[in-house]
Amino acid sequence: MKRKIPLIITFTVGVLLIIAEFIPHKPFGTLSGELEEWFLVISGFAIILGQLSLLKVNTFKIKYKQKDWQYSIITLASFFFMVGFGLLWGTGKSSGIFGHGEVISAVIGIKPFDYLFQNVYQHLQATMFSLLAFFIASAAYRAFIGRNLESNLLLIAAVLVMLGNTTVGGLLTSWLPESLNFLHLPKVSEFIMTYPTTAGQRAIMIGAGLGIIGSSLRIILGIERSYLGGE
Amino acid sequence: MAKRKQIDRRWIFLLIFLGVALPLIIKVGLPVEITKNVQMVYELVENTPKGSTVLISFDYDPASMPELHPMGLSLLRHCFQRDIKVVFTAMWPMGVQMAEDIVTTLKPDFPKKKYGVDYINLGFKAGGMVTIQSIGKDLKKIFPEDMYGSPITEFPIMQDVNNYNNIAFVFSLSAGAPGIKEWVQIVSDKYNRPTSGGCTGVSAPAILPYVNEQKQLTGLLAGLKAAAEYENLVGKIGSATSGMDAQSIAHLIIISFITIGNINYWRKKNKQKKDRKK
Amino acid sequence: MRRILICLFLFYSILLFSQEFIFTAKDKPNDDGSAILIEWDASDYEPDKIILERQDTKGNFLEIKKLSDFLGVFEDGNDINAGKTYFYRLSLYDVVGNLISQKSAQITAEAQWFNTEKISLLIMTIILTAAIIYFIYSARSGKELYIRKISGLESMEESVGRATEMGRPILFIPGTLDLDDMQTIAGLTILGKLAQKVAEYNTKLLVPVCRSMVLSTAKEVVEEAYLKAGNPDAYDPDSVFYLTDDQFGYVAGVDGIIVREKPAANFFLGAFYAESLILAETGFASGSIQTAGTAMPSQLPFFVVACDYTLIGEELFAASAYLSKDPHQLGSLKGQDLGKAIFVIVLLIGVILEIFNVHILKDFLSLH
Amino acid sequence: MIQFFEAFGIWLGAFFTFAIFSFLYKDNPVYKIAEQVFVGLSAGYWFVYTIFSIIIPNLYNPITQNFSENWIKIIPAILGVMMLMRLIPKTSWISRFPISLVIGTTSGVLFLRYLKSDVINQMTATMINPFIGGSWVEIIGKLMLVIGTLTGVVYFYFSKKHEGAFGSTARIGIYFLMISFGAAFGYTAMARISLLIGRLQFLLGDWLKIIGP
Repeated sequence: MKRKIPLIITFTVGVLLIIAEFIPHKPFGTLSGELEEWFLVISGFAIILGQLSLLKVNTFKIKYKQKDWQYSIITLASFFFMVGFGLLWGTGKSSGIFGHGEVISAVIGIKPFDYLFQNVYQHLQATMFSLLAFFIASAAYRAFIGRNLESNLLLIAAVLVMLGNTTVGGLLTSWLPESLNFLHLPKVSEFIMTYPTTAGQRAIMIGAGLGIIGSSLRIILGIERSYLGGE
Repeated sequence: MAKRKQIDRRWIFLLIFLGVALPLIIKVGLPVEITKNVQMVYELVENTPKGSTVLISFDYDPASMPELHPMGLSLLRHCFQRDIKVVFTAMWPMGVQMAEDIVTTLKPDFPKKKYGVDYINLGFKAGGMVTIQSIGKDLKKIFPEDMYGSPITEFPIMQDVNNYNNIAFVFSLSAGAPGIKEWVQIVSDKYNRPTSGGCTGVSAPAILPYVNEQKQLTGLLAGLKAAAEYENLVGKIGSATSGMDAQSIAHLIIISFITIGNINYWRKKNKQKKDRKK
Repeated sequence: MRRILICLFLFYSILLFSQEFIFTAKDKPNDDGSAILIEWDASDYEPDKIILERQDTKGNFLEIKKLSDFLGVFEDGNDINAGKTYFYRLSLYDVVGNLISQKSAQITAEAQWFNTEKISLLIMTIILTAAIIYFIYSARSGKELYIRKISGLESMEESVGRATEMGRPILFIPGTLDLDDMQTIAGLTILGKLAQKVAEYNTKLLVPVCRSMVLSTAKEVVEEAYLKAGNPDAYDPDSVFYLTDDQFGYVAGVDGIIVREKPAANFFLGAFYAESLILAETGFASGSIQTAGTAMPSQLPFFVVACDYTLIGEELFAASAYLSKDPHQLGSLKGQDLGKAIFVIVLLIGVILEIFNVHILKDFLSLH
Repeated sequence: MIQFFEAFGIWLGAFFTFAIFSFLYKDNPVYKIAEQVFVGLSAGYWFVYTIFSIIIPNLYNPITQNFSENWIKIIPAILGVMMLMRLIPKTSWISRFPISLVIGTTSGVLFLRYLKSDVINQMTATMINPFIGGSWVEIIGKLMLVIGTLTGVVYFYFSKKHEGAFGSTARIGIYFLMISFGAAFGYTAMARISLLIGRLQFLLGDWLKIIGP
């Protein structure tokens, strides 16, 4: 019962949605949209679960003075600041429990939640994202070594496209006569991106697409049930 | 599986950091190859007679500023240098501020240019395609007032401007829809007036086909690279050029490290071969 | 008969010469009866204004749209219900505002039971489903099914062994998307197999997740694996934990874990975005053996470049079949392979037809 | 006062920017602080976001404002509560009901979505006549597109050993995959460096005011 009913639910919903795709008639046509909205609400509740797990792990660390427990205080404090500000005075145009907090906004310029969002959260996010500029360089240095045909292709394609993207790349081959224009670096990089790269990406998409289709079907049929966990 | 002896990757990080930061501070101005599409835009402005009026539409928001803002700056600078009058419109709400910002930046260089005489900001109008189409019938009906609420009949610049026939060319700085595509379909295809524009690097593949023999678009500024080229043509190097310099230098650093890595690899391999022969 | 034809001919020539305009209302096909298509052509008149009106329940005609073009199609989807009849009226006005001409039309909105435009999709759905189910059943009846080597998976045993030897943990990341992505589920399935090995060797496992629904599922999966391995007491419920839903916040946290815990092996199996390279490079710097797998075409290059082993695209989904050798899974894989074979054949036929300028197949498949 | 908080905000931003960058050198207490602030703030952000952007507009408002039309929304609310049953070990199995609904929905939707956009549409997009229009460069490109897609798909064929003619075809497929990985890597470099440029423009412009707009 604990396992059968969920499997029946999955089967019914899955089959229903596939059939509904071909039936415009009510209520089938709008079914998937409605169910996806349900998913949104359920995940909204689920997020509480995650937060509780976060709180539990960190209070545990503090309570038992585990390694680096001081940092957990920072985690909890940041969490409560953000949630507190958000719930008390709202964010943007939404009001919180105490309305819009005009008095505070008059002092710091915007709502406290938005202040933290703009001045701390966004910078942290953008900086973390920008680490990629460094890692792309270190990964390229380490991995783009021409050991065999495959790694040579990887290496050459990367270098040609990178050169084509710079102003220098254009200048390097700008002396080429009109008849050899196709060897002009920006043109070469465009060629690689439009044809062989698209082909490779397409093959991956098709394979992965079939993989997803197969997994979906296995789940609907109840063959793949790892998501349900133990008995 | 032994990890080869390698340069500490923190040196790579440091070089990348400097390679990006320094060109932003010290303007290097690496030589830039002018591509055909940018040259076409430049010539469009060059061949526009002095005193004629053009329309520049700001169809983007702050998210696309790094790419499109320098284009707007150089284009307006070019127009002012050539004594071309400019009418600003915006198909995106935030576009109005973008235009204002560009005018404020250029003000110190062109103190003599007067609002209402040499340029005017008509503000934002919703409706996209429909609005663009209606401008072709009667501009003053669509924009009875400028962005500050003054009737546009008051301004000398608007005296002779009624529709696209009185406009030398239309230029759209576009980050999506409504934008350059809509302008092409109406101004170029329907009214047969010269149309040009600038777009982000990401949307370039979709817009480039309009630069064709029918001249649906007279040239196109696509992405940061084109913005840098235009800055070079106008002769005032700005953030696009330094951004592009930073890009080029960072790319070259990465490529040099790849080269070093490969040289090391080959050396080691040759050595191993020799050792084996012994 | 002939008379009727002559009459019709005359009628139509009068229509043509008398500057008639066309106005029709049709039910929109292949929908749930919530839209009407209005077609008009008033180019002979070149009116200044064209107004489309619809009768409301009280019998008054209300304007629903000013039409700006002389001819075209307009879809009225505003408050249209299946089974009801609607009356429309189109009026043409000249510059001064005088009515030049007017026409009306009536139509009943209908809902359809089958969307004919999706026939090609339906055929493909049936073929694929049938193939996969057929092979699953044939595998069940004991037929031996071959699966080629997936080199990305050879690392598993080695990684667990190495971690045990070094006394360091194993890190597993099931991607950064929620449970509504198949890659996450594929990742969790592999996690089940991995956790079983980990339980046998009694090594420490770390599974930080960034979605709470993944959290509860991952917990169940790991717990069950320990149970299956006969070592349920070794299961630590806190080995699976939530960090944050935020993409880069999560990465910041995981990076910290990698640097401090120095896992002997990292597994990144699931859906990844830009964080892929940040994770893989940090992991490399800590000296972990790294296995990655994703079906995100945009992130695969980074995993291929920065990790020791990579499951490319569909290999991620094939992995659980490969590891378990479960006939159901293998059968399904075989069905997918048939899908690929069909794909290759249909594509070849399509290209050949295109070369000979025959577009039937392409048009048929692009219908939906 | 507002000006002070504006300036303070920029300093905060600069501090956390450097805190994250410091990780590139090595793990250190400042990064640890930034990391924990990031985890805590973002978890809090998503919590608040969920309440204001999902629970209130998609559940609370429809039910309280127009119950008769939106009563059906009670079901996801109940399922959501079932999800929370996971907190109590004895009732935790109840959470399988909402999960199974989510997974069922996902499977049905994804099955069709991927069949349509990743299989059939990619197939029709590859059905081209390589020999018409354009220069010989374009013809070669289009041939590569068709051959690359076909051989790439062959590489993903699992139920046959990769040997003989079949193996060589799969090999060609791998070559195309490698080119596409290299090119995509090289192409992305530009976008990633732009991110760093953006960061440095903040540090050098907004914070230090060395460079103008």
